[in-house]
Amino acid sequence: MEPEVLHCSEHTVEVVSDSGEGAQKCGQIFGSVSAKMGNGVWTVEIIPAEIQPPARNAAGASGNRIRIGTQTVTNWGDRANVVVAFNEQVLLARHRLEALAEDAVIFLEDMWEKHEDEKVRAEWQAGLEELSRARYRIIRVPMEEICLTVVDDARKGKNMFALGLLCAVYTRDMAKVKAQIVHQFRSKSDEVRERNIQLVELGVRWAEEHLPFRIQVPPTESDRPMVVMNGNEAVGMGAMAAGMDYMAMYPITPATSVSHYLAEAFHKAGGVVHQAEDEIAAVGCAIGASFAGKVAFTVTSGPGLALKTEFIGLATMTETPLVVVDVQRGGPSTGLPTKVEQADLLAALFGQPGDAPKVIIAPATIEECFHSMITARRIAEAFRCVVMVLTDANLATGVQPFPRPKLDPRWQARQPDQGPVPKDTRPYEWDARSGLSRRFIPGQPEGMFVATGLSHDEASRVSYVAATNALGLKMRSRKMAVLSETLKPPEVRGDRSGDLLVVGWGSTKGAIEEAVDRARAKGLKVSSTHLTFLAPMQPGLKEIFSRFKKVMTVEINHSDELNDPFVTKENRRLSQLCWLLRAHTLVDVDCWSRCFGEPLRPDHIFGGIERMFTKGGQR
Amino acid sequence: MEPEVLHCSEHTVEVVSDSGEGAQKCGQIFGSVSAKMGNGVWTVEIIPAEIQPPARNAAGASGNRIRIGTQTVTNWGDRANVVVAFNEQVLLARHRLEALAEDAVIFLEDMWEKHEDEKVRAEWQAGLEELSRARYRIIRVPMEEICLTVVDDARKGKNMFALGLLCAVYTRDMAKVKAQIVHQFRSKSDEVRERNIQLVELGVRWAEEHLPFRIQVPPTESDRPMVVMNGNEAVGMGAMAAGMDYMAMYPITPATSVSHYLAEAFHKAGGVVHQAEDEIAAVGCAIGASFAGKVAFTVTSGPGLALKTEFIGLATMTETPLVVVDVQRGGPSTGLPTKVEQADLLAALFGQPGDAPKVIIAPATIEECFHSMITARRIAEAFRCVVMVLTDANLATGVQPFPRPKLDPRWQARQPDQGPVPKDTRPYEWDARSGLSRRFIPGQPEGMFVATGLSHDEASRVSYVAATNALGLKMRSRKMAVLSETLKPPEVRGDRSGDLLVVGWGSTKGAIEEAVDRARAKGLKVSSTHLTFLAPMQPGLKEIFSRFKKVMTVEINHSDELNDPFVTKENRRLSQLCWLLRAHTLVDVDCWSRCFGEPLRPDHIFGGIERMFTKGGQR
Amino acid sequence: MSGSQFSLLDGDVCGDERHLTIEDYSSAVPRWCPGCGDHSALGAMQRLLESEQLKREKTVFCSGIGCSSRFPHYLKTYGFHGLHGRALPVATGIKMTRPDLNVFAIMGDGDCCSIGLGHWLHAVRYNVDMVAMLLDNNIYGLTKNQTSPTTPQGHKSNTQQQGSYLPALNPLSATLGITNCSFVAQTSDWTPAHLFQTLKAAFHHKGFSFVRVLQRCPHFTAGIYQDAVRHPDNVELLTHSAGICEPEAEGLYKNHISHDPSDLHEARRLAEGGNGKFRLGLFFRDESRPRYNETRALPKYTAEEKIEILNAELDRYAV
Amino acid sequence: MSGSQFSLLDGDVCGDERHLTIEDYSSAVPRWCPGCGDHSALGAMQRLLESEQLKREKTVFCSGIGCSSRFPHYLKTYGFHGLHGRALPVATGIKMTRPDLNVFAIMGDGDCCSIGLGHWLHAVRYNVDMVAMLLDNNIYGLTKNQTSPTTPQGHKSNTQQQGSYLPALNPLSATLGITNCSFVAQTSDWTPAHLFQTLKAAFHHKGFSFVRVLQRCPHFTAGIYQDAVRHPDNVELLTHSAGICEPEAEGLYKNHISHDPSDLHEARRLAEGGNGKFRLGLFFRDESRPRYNETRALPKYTAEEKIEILNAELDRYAV
Ligand SMILES: Cc1ncc(C[n+]2csc(CCOP(=O)(O)OP(=O)(O)O)c2C)c(N)n1
Ligand SMILES: Cc1ncc(C[n+]2csc(CCOP(=O)(O)OP(=O)(O)O)c2C)c(N)n1
Ligand code: SF4
Ligand code: SF4
Ligand SMILES: [Mg+2]
Ligand SMILES: [Mg+2]
Repeated sequence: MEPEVLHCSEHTVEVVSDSGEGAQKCGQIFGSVSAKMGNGVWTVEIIPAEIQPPARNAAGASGNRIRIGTQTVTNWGDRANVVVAFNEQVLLARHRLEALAEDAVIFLEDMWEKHEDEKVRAEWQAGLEELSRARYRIIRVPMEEICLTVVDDARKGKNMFALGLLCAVYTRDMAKVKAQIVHQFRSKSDEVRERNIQLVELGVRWAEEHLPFRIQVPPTESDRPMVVMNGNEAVGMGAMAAGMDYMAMYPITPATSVSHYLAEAFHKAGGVVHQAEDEIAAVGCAIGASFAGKVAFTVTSGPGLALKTEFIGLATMTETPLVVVDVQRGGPSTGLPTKVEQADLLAALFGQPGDAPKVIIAPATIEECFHSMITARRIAEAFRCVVMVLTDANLATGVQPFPRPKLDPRWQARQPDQGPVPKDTRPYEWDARSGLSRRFIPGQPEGMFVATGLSHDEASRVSYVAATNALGLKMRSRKMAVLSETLKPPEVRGDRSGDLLVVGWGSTKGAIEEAVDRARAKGLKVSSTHLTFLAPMQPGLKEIFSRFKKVMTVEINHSDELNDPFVTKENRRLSQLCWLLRAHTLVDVDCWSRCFGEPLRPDHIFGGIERMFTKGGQR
Repeated sequence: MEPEVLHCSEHTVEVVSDSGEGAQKCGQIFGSVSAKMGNGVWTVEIIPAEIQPPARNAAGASGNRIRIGTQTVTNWGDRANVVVAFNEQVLLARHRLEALAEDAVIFLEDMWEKHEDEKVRAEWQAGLEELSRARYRIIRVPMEEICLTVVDDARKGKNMFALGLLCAVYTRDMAKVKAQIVHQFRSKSDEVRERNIQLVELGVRWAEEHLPFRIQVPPTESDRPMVVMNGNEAVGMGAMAAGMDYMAMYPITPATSVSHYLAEAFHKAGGVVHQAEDEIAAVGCAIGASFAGKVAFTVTSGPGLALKTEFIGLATMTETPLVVVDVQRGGPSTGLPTKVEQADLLAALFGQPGDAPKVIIAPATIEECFHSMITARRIAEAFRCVVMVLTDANLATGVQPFPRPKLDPRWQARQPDQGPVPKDTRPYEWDARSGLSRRFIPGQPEGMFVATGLSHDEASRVSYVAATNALGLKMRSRKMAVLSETLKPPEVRGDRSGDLLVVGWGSTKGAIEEAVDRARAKGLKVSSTHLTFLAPMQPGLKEIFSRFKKVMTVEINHSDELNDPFVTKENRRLSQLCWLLRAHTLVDVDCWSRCFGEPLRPDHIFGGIERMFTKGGQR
Repeated sequence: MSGSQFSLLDGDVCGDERHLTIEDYSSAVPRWCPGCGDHSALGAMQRLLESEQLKREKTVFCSGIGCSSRFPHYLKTYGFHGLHGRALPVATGIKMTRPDLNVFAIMGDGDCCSIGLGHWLHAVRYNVDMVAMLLDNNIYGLTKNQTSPTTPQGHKSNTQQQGSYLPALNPLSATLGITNCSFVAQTSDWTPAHLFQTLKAAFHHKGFSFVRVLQRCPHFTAGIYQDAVRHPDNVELLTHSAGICEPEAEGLYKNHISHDPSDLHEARRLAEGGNGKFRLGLFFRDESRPRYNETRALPKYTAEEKIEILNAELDRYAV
Repeated sequence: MSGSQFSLLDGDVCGDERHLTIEDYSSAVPRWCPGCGDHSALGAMQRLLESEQLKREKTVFCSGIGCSSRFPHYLKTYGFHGLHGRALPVATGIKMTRPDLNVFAIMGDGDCCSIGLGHWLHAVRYNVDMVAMLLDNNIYGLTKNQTSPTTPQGHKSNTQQQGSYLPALNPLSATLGITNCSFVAQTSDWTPAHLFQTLKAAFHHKGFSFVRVLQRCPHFTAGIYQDAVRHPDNVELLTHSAGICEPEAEGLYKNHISHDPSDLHEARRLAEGGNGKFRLGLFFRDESRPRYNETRALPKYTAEEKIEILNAELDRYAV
């Protein structure tokens, strides 16, 4: 009998296992193959809390969510439609997080039912009981049993079996699957590669023999060349495309993999990843390198950003170009190291004691992670300032295809000028209007000067003269005004006026837009806009806001709820962009935020939008 | 002939010399004696840029400004009425800063006119030429010559001569003067003390023989006991009055003298100043001490605050009580170490990556420096949170009399509870409404728990569960709402409604109020209000603001000027409190700020107020 | 470190009275990889707590961030799991204000020797009475395989993929280079009895006791200590009547070096190694060094006494 | 450190061609107190620049914050007067990316040994080719008289008014305790010729050269080095053909110790002192240690070559 074929424009798949069982690899290959077939793809890692959590533990659920579509996929979606789970505990974790669609199809390893350990059997029983209250379609799969026909330790094989199963369900191109396996395991032996392919085939076979359905998410034909990577790789690649070749860092989750990537890539392309003794030294080395002629950069996350606070102020004061990438994670303090949050915006903007104007950019997609590095380098150099690039854990580990960038030699930093400095120019010869000045680089004859974090005059001489201090402050601030004049107002998606405008920044763009589209489909007059520059702000915001009855931000950071005890409209602590926009536009911008250590789901945002309408919002 | 007596309700005196010539000591004694006689007094140090600047150099001007009055004096005033200068160069420094009244009386050492060094003679000539363009009354005094009759090195004697001169001019109580000299030089020999008194007498005699005028600033009789000290001493004393006995710090101007004071005072009163290896260790030790049962504190300034960023986030997350005193100085970066600025407000509030709610208090007077430490300790302990106390270089080194505090044993922290923790209570057993919880202290049986900066549940177990993370964020934030409910709206000085409300914070209070009083005297409808709590904000601001046509802040930090190139109403970077108030109240608050490395002068503020009226402000 | 003679604070009457077992000192189930050397260190520490019958409420474990820094969570005592590299300042603040507490600091090699190096060597100098244990797996574990200062030259990691560029830092030599250093020992996770005896000596030492534990990380640096684990010949044991005496290790390891731990120069020479052998034992001890916490102990006044003193202080400033 | 053999970057044709005098290397008038030892160190440094005829535009002085850190302002070279304690990271970043530059780092004792200790000892380990000079006046000068780690025990300051609690840190021992250390010398401000020769040896050493200068601060620690200044007997000079040979000092100071600077253990022993004498000279030198900046030098590609490489890289990620 021919299996039934379900046609869908998009579908969301999860693979979850104990840590170490390789579900992530399975998900990655499935995602890459889908991208290569021409599907839109968005991949998010499901990361356990510990390096080696105990087996069969909800807190240890490890894996991947892969959302594929006919068109571009811009976010991780709402709930998973298909799940492969290696035990019922990790499945329960996802269930309890409401990560699964009501009618999800679940492929569940069932070896636990007859496990020798009584406790395990009891857990299985209780687990299935809990799950039975939902309306999932659970399909039991004897993965262990089948894998053991090929490998000794099924923990090392199930992931490939699962991959085969999924590839059969979604009728993936098996040649591409095999090619991808060969690529992924390129550093392993032939034997390993062959065994993995064998396991995949077992998965395919089992599906063919047992499953009465297939799912079709047809790809879009396109001859635009695409690349697929995660946000940290895109940051690294963007830096190289911008000609940056000195990166100093100290390991910190979820930023570290930028350095892993670059340690490899720089080896080929020329460049150094300097793992310094701490974050302070890392940013100090980057500033030294920039002073010596580079535009150097450093990559970090919350706690590391905190440590760089003082040096960032020095870079601002000495007008040394510097790019700081902050891959935001859950905070405050050590917080949730592997999870996403967007709560470093105000620290990035205001962290430095004293007035330290700087530029803040937030890429919204993995493609923008790439391009933002090129923009950041250029601004840092032209404006002799610090540019902060705020990404987050969602972008860092998410994988998405995007049009292959056409590399342009003009993106690259030029070799530092080593010709003599024109007579009688000074190292901070601020243009009286723009505050811009020429950068002197060691090696340039006649350019000798001493950079200093003390108040200084145009010749970089330490000066405690009142007017000199005021002039320096003014000139450093002025550069931001100049930059802001070159920016364009953000685009409004949807009608240019209406009842509600949703404003976002960073990685939430796709989810917000999907939610807004849904709301519009339901007849709500909602539009959205997404900010790329957070400092200086893009122009026109107040005017745009004025066309809507209400404005709200959607963010992944904390805000108080108005109906909570003691919280009043007056003392309510608001989300970070919301706060900035209120000061900037004087519009009564509201916010809807969630700080659940995971990307936002379109359906949750949709709920937030609806509430704004039904309750008249929280104005 | 009897000298003419000028009667004044207040007068401003400056003593300026090369660094090392002791003008500061002269000014301090003059100020203290005046305070002890019952005058209102405000003293500000004039600090040179270097430890040992070259002699006769404008950048090296060192000394004191002392403003005395019949009533309480709340700020350093506008321009000096009487000046004693040890050479024309330091006088020129003050002249060029427009620090001297048009008709100032200047006592100037004139040995330079006939100096053996030709260069010096030429400088003198040029200097007097420059000064002659003003309308000062310059009285030449052969200080060196006279002092040499008593001491070998006149550089070590002129200051006492100058003191005598001033005491004669202002008819100070000579018994009090002598007593004060004995006190100041208590660690020196009898001989030194006697010689100093002799020099003072020479100064008095010279004045009696040469000056046809005296200045009377009558004191107010009062039997309220008063004390007189600077803001850093007041912080130290307040901390002791609050029962805090562990202070960890790292030296940094202008905060260091708190530790100098406490190193001495704790030796008597019991307590430890721990000079740690750096600012990070200092705050870490303070947090350790607080965890162990104290409410410990640390004292720092801009660059040090930057380094403490990460640990402050940890204290917030672990809900460890901590008081951080930030004595603000000129920034950004190393900036102007000895000079005043109010530009750490946003860094204090938003410095931490992630959401780290905390309390910020800004004392406005030296008396408030004392009391704010008592408040800070209490809040930090009751709310298990970080309290930042923002003072500045002006308060730190300024000297002012204030009513002697009546020490209260209830101000003192109690010995940490060492009784057993009640059964089944948990270390973060947040009250669901208020977010408050009971603090467990090592030594308490049954209280064993592990504090952690990771997301944690009520038992302080590390938890990556979405809802737990959200709960922690909510509870830590809630405490601020609770605290805000206990605060009172700020008082409005002047009419409760009008054309303009001036809002300030911190050390500028006296100057703002004096400026506003002047404006009101000229018929302008201006009132002022001063904020003590910056986070959470005091209630009622929006309502208060609504009663005025315009609202502006007056601050010592940078703001762009609207008529500057490229600066628009949209991209203008505003003063720090201004920014906060706009977001908080949505009122179009404007700002007038000056960042000249010195306290604000009432006449400058008055100018800012006037401009707001004449130009219709910058709305 | 022996904290029992201090009793600054009252009210500890209802602490642990009965004999406490290892279980009493155990908290959550450790979440380290199977075979991780941290398990063994935890076991030895629990044995120490049990054998010394330390009051749980009077004992505090401080740590930074890293696999190793999870340590406090697995003990039923007070704990402070703070910031990466900053266990020691917190521990110092605790001990300075609460000399009655037993204070331990647990650090990883990135934690202690990279980001925390400044605090570490200053703590050696302060010589505040506590036990500091370095769990040295020669790698960044928690963040997944980056080079640490103690990573052997040439060893590949995610950040130094061509192999570590520099020879490994020697934490013993570094410690011994600091004036006022008072206790330096080295032991390993695979010699649990020796590890226990070392911790015991460290605990009883008055001053800052620095113990480096050679710790296996099967996940990222499997094999680094294999030579020593497999071939007892590659181990040299420092023995001395004033040192750490532990018969099991003495039986297993035939290479003994008799070393008087009061000899600093010899300690430095031995710490240097040089023949590729791992040396375990007590390198240096000197109880005569000044202890910062003691010179700086807090006197105890009642609120009323304080007010009297403060009033005298205010008099000095009276108008 | 000898930077001349590197020439990464082009375009330096119009640098200093003529013979440069001390004046050519001098900038603003120093603002240190009269009698401050920093004047002497500056003089010796200017002599070095002159004698080596270093190109001014190819020379960078980095410093932290302190009296001593004003140093770069008084030299007509490039300079970076950065943050307190953080001269070395900046210097490291400069040298790593610009091996053609001559890099110097100037630090005070608070700067280097207190807040900067971590960077200092890591820099010793990295062994990046530069000269690091510690101007050690045993006190915080700029902030007016607080205890530093090198303050002698018992010496009173504003923060430790009963006298410093701990024995002084020995910067030589600390440096010598760090694996990969390659050059350690001590000299003094009152022996300008010896100071000059020491800087010269440091400059010619390939690797990280650590020079501690005993520096007088008449303002706050007058007298600390008086014994050595007044009584040459209290000085011991390390002499050796491979060491620092300076006849003036050798004539003045009669106590010579012949010390082979390749002997690390002896260097440590000598660094310890112990007889109250001040030892000047070269303690240790080893040019064979790996230099991080060299193992990590940047290759040079044109923008077009880079794009080619990057396109190949993108291919790996192509869909
Ligand atoms: C300020 C800061 N920087 C970086 C990190 C990320 N981080 C956590 S643990 C760690 C290093 C772990 O290595 P190690 O200290 O050797 O401990 P191990 O995991 O090997 O026991 C790092 C870099 C952090 N949490 N905080
Ligand atoms: C982060 C930071 N902390 C503290 C300071 C204040 N500060 C400036 S110089 C200095 C110490 C000066 O002593 P030292 O390093 O020995 O140099 P010296 O003045 O004696 O030459 C301190 C603590 C600072 N500028 N920045
Ligand atoms: S990664 Fe290494 S150090 Fe961390 S728990 Fe696993 S074995 Fe232990
Ligand atoms: S205070 Fe000391 S170190 Fe500073 S300039 Fe004066 S003498 Fe030199
Ligand atoms: Mg480690
Ligand atoms: Mg010093």
